[in-house]
Amino acid sequence: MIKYIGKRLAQILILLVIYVAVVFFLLHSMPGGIKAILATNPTLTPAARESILKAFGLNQSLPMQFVLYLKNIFTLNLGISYSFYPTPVWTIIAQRLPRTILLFTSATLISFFVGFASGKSLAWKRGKISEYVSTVIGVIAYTIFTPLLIFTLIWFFGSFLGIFPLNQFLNPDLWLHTNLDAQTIFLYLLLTISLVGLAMLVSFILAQKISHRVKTRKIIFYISTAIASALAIFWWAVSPVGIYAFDILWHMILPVISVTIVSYAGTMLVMRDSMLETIKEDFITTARAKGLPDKVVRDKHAARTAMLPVITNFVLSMGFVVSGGVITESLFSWPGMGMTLLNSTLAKDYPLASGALIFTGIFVLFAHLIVDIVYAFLDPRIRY
Amino acid sequence: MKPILEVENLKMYYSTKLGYVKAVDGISFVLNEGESLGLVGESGCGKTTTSMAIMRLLAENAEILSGHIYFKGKDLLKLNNEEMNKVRWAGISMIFQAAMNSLNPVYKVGDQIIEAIITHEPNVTFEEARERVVNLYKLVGLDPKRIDNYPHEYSGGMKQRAIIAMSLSCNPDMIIADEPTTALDVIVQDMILKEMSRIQKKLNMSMIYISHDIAVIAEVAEKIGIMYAGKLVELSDSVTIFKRPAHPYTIGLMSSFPSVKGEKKELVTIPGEPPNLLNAPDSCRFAPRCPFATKECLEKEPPYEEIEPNHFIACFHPQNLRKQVNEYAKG
Amino acid sequence: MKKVSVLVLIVIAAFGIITLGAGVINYAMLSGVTTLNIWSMLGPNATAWNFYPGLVKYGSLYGQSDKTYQVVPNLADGFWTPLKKVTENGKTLYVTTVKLLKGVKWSDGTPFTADDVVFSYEVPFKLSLPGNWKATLDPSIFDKIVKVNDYTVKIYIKKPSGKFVYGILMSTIVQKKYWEPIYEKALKAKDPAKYMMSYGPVLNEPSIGAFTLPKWQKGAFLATNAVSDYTFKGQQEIEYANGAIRYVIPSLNKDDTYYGKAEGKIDNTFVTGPYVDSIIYKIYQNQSAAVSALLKGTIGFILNPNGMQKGFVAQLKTNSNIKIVSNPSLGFRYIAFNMRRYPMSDRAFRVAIAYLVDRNLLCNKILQGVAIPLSTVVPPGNKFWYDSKVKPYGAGMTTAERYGAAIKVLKDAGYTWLVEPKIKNGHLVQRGMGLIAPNGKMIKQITMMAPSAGYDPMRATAALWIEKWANDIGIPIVADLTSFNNIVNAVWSENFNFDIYMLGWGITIYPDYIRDFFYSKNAGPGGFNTPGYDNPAFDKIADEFIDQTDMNKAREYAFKAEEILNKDVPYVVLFTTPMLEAYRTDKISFAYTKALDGIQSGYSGYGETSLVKAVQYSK
Amino acid sequence: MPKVEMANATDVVLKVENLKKFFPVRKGVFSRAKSFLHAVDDISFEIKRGEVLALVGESGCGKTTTGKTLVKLYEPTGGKIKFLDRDVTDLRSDVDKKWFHSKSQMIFQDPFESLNPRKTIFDIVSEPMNIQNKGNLKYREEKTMEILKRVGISPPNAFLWRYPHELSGGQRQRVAIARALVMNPEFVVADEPTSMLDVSIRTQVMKLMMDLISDMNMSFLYITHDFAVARYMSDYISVMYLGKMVEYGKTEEIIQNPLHPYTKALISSVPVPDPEFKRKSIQIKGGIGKAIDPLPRCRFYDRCLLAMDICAKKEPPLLDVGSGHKVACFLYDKKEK
Amino acid sequence: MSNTTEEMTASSEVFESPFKIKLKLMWRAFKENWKIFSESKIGMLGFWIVIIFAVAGFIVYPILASTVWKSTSLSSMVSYNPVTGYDFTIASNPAPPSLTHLLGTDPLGRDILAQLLYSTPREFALGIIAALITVFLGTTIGTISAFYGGVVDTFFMRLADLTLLFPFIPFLIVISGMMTVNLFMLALILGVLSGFGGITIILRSQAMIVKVKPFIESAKVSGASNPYIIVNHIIPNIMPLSFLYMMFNVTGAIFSEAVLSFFGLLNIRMSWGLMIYTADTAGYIVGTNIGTYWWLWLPPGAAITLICGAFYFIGRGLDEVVNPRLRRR
Repeated sequence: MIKYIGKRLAQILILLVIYVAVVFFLLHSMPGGIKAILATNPTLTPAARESILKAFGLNQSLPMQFVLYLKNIFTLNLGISYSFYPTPVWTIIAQRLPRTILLFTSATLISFFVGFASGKSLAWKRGKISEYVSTVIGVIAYTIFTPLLIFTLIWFFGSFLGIFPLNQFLNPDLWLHTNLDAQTIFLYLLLTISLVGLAMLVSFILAQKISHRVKTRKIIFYISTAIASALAIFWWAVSPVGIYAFDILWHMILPVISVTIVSYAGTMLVMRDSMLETIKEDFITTARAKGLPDKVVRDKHAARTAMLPVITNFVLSMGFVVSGGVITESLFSWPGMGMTLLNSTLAKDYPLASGALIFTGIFVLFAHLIVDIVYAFLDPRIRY
Repeated sequence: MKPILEVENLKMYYSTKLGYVKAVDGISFVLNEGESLGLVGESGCGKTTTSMAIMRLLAENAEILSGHIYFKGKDLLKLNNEEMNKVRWAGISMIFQAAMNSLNPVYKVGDQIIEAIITHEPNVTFEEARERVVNLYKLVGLDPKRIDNYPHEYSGGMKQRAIIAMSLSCNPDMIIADEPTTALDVIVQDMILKEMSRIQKKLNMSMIYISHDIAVIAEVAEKIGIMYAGKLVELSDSVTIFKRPAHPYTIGLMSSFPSVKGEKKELVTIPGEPPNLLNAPDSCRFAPRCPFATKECLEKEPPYEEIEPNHFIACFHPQNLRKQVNEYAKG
Repeated sequence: MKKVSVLVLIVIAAFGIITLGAGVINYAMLSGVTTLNIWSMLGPNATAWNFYPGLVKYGSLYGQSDKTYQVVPNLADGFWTPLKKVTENGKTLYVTTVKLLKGVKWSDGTPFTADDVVFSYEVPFKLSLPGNWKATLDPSIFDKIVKVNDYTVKIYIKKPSGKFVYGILMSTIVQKKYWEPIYEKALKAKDPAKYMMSYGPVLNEPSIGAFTLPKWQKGAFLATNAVSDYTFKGQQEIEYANGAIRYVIPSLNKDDTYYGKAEGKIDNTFVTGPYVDSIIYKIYQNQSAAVSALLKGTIGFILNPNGMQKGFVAQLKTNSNIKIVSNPSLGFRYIAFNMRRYPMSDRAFRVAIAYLVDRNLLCNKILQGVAIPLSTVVPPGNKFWYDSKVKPYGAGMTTAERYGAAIKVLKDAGYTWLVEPKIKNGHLVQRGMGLIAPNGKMIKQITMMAPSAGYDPMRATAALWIEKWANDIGIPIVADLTSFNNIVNAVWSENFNFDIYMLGWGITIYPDYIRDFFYSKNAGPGGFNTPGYDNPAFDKIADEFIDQTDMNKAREYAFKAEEILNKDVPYVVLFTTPMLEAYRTDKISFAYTKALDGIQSGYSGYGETSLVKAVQYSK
Repeated sequence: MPKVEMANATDVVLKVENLKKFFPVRKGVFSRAKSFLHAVDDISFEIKRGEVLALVGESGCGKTTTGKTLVKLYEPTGGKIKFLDRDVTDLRSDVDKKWFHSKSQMIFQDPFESLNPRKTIFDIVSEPMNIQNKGNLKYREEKTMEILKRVGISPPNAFLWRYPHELSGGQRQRVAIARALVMNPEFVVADEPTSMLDVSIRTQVMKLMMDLISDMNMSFLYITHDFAVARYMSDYISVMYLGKMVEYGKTEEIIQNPLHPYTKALISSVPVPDPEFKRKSIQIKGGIGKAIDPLPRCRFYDRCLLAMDICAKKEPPLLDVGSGHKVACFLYDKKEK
Repeated sequence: MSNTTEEMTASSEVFESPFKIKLKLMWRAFKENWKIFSESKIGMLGFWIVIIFAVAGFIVYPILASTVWKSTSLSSMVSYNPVTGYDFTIASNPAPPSLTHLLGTDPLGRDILAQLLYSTPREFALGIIAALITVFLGTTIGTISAFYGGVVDTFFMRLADLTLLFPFIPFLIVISGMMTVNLFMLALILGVLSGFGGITIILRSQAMIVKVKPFIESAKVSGASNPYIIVNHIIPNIMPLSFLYMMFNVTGAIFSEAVLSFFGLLNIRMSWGLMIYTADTAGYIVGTNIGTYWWLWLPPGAAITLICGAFYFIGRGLDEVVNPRLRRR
């Protein structure tokens, strides 16, 4: 397994270099750029413009810029943002990446499980009118024009019902009274989620070791998960900064719902297909013949096996989800990577735009790696 | 001898857009305790469908039109799904055609067997179940160390053995073996068949073998049923079937089979191909290929009758067959 | 899950109560602040967003008066002494003496002295900070600043220029005490300028304004705090109908009147606050979000340098607590001709186009009033500099009459057509085709680059209409709706690869841009004179204008320049946009709302935060 | 029949000398293969005109690889193939290739997979002529109909424009045979052509092939795992085990008097359709493995109950034990014994 | 299976020109596939939506533009142009639906229905050009990778991995921010980018399956060259799958266009995304405006969703034709 992860890491590193090269050269082969912004600003004299050009090092040759850039990427030195001059790009990305990770980890996990569960029951109840209806709804959710969906959600939940915050990622009136940096909370939230995840993993492995009864395993797993979650919630609840975390999570609900709606259908449809194929497999007939209850056949045998291609597809859809993220982030005023990317593009901020794009890519790459590892765990046929 | 399974006039059709596919069309047979029955026929003749009907594992579009399947006196077709689940594996277990795919690739083989045991006998602890699996592995000639391996780590023959072990795991009264050795090489096939015969004798189980290969059936079954196009055309003990076949199809089948033993005989071919079962007519289904068919055969359905004790046949002209057969075989 | 959400609900509700404290007003911003560092803020990060909360802390020697935009002393005590020519080390310099107000205090209690002024001028000048710094303390004009005593400085310049008034004398002043140690460290750094500009986040910097800026939650909000002992608190600014402005500063016992005598009718009286404890600048990333928040009452006012679109106004009008304010914005959209090419080099051709542009139809009908017709480079709202004598081509004409006028101009100049356009009974009955130049050559396709609808629907629409009007009388103009970048690249390229283009400028009160845009020396690659306009008469007047430090004289030259431009038509100015702004009357009240470029404009001190009042709940 | 034809009938059509085919076992993307699967390891035989040689063995013994190598689907790793007295081990020129491919053909096991589902029967059967640019369209149509009729697809014009999925298994295999024979090949490899067919159809196809072989005077390499089928189809049988030929001889001789322990085991494990017949079963150990970098010893050593010390030290040579019956086993090697 | 009893038109006259027979066969194959396809409710739903849009865009629009809307056109000499079309009779814009403007007008006084229909053929062109490029590239590269394997395969598969990583919309955003992207450019970029991506992997794996089929070996035994096999055997067998993915790509292309237009990043005069952009930037999709000015965003929004969904539905329907495993018995 470790060898496999190592191999994947090496592959990812190579991909990363190519990716960076593609991004860099594409960006730099485009016309326009900082010169255009400066030229149209009448408050600057030509001399002032000239000095800025020099300050940005835009007069160097492109290959030289790339070699430097590549070297710098691995030292997390992504250059200096034009629009946040002289803030380094990495500082901006480091600030915004956790927000995106938090939003997307939650949204993708939720949409995966929703899609998985609904795809499962769709396939199991094949031929019913409900299948037709949910497929159509799923496809509409999949193809709906995301901005419109978000507008409607904001209007309905935010303005009409008024139960969710309209946008932003925190409530300034609340945060006014603290010197806390939102960044810290984001990082702690991510840490909490990782810890709970780790606890779940450990309890899962422990459960496998301790008992052989599925029921007992489940109980051990659920109880320890519940304890871990309760501990986490308790810690946040008693901690003085708990309310700030809840504030952020509260603001996250609508964006997460949006991303979930647009991305669950993909998983659902693939799961349905995969499940339909799996149901035809002989081992399902065997499982039925063994006299296993319907639910066990569905969940333990069919769904568990049908899940594998769904996970593969899930990786492929990662780019799609991130794309949906740009829209979601910019419409919900969620200052993460997607919004940074859009705004920096509109501001013609080369270093920041390319940096954001590269880190979006790296994010996808690592998600890819994680899913690969999970896959290797789930499919015993893969033993590298 | 007590009958363990009685199939009475079982009719099972698949409904399609174009009409009914008469997959199993009125078959009846009785299987006694400790007896082994072989069902022989070509692909699509309904032998697998029959076994699936017994297990009540039919496709969505399958309809059982009539008939009864009595297992130990209970009509399986009248049970609800939960009751049926209790019969499955504990009463009747099954060895599937494609052993390669009959095991779930994501679970350990041993666990899949244990799962069956624990489902049917909730009082058995995991350790006890595992102990039983070890014994079963020994019984079928597998190394018990293999219990914790995944299916893909087994070879074809080992998987087949594991499936046999699994089929025995709940001490069933009856096992249906559907083409248990088709995908295997001859040597392995030989070993498995011997193993199954031995176990069947040892545990005194009832067994239904299903195969297209009459030679395989000849090795293991005491009673043989010949199926053709959804019908059981001939049923008797194996010696009778081989020595005194009465149905023209059985006769054709016998003489078209090459053998490594005895003298090299000229092979006899049955002309034509099996019919399409979609909206099949109610006449003798073999009539179009039968060299002895008369007008009657093409119009009416021959009755399924006992022409001599324990020898059932569905043909209008079984009496004068022998002579004609001899003539036919000569030239 | 349920329990969690209930818990969160309680938490939020609890904070709802806390915020009901008095004296806090909320502004919405549509983009995050990128820096609070003044060196960077007036350098490469000169964005309106940075200015809104960022500039509240600083002062300058002179400023512009509210509403009339006249130059008035700010931290200076009275006007500067007239420029005197002196020779120093063989250099001819001009020197002026500026007296400073005594008794002004920074928010940390430190008195304001000449040291602060000298420091604030020297740092950007010595480090050659880019952007506004360089434009303000233009090295070709500014020479040095010398402290005479604690409350007097002398400023030396290389030559008289309008920039002396509108630049040097208005340069930003920071506290020396706070910045000096940082500056010293910067001087030791590899790149002192960069060190200075990247120092931050600068939250505890003492303020000489009405507010300090102690809180910045990146991407979410900023909060300013009122300075309790603000020196100018209670200052009265009284504007008389005769143009005089009187400032009464009780804390300093000062009472000065400029531009006339304090007599007759009083137009306005403003009493400086601050009247609020704090202003929170909440960041919303898009206008819809901010408008929703305004509707909900989470914010009182939306800061947006582009103003609001009509649809939002329609939405906001549904709420009786919201007031909509419309002001003309300071800027214009225009088409420019590449006068290096024929036929754009022909005045008659340009005039014909100028006749064709029916601003009234375009703005009031087609653009539905989201644009305000404008035909001069100095908008009428800029009262001091606007030349009312300049009359646009075809004023008051109908479309058909405009066609007629344009055809006549072309005919008079010797143009002919293959198919001549005809007008009958006020209608175009025959479209023109095949325009032929006086030299007998057919005019080939003329491309007019304009921003695509994606970038600016208004300009895209205007471009398509101009294309249509021109085509109707046979001028083969094709509108090329393209990306902003493409236009910029073509226009500022080495070979001036364009025929006509359409863009917009944001402009300043002091119209030195007239010279920048049309001065013949600026016609080179990358220069501001994009049309390649070359008129020695204009150059001369422009030079005269820019060298004037007496603004009344400068105005005369400016008017002359405006008239020449109107005659030569290097630009056809199309329209400007109204600044539509909205605020909640139940949360906030402004001292005045009629202002060029809107309430929030830089010319009225960013919503004049020291005059803004919070409307208290009677709850 | 004219005399000349008779003389030709004893010609050697195909002569294989020390044929080897190894497959590299992949060890990663960058590293070169270090191990080889010895699918076919040093086998020699010849087939005369009109003769059928059956290659018999369990799956994985290399019989299919041998067949595919002979029709040049694989390039041999070593050895020589002589076809009609020409060395065809390496076919360089296009002319040679064309000549070889028009004279040799192969029939595949699975009639459902060996016909392109997107082509009509005409396309499929006439494809060899198409590839070889033989005749005009009319000639091809006539030839196609003729061969279809010959393989028992009648009336041929009713089938010409059908797709494979519209045909039954038996008909498909007939089409596959027709396609193989449409160019009148001299040598055909048939890879278990009847194993996927139902019993009654299987006999029909076997008979058809036997008829065609004698009619067209072709040489056949018949690959099968079933001794019973081999007995009916072939003149000679060659038994393969893990890439090696372990026994070779006249068909009846092998069936009646198998010598190699492996052959014995194989024959004895074939089920006999006679419930009263009790086979004496010969046991062997374990299951078939893979010949990856095999040690120089008898490949059957691990499973053989009669193994001797010498078997672990040397590879037994294929020796003639009289009247053309060859066996590779030290039990029959008088010298070693 | 064996007794396909339908009469064969070709059977009686064998020497009919093979070309004609091929055509008939294609027609028959089409009819059969259509039969299967038409059994898929979802596929038919998509098909009819596409047909309705196509009719509206290609037939109804030119007719209306040169007749009904012409009267509201600027000058009576040219047919209606939904980019400049402005109705002077309307007092204030955006105007709600009325008889003259069935879907109302936009903030610039232009007919929404006209804009909607005007954009339709362009959206189709974009989707189909992008999809064709994708499928062409995917098929070619997939086949070549599968067939030749080795370095070529490794290279293209790594490239495909890379393309998959590409967060598409962000990448397009950055590209369109940096250069002028018009509809054709966008089609080209989308086509090329996705042509190297997932579809290549899928088509390659399909080609791999086909490559090892005995009929390929059968052709080789007859002396077929590699190009012959690729063209005659592999491509025809992966074509249906390509066609299926083409449908999904149309969806992707139209959606991407809409998103980029929505952010105002594309250089085009009119599109559905731009219509929403216009409404959004003018402030008509905020608060209760959503309900009040529904005609500004609902028609283009619904059109995007419907067309994207329709092509997706067609893809799903085709899936049942192409993948018999999904077929209902």
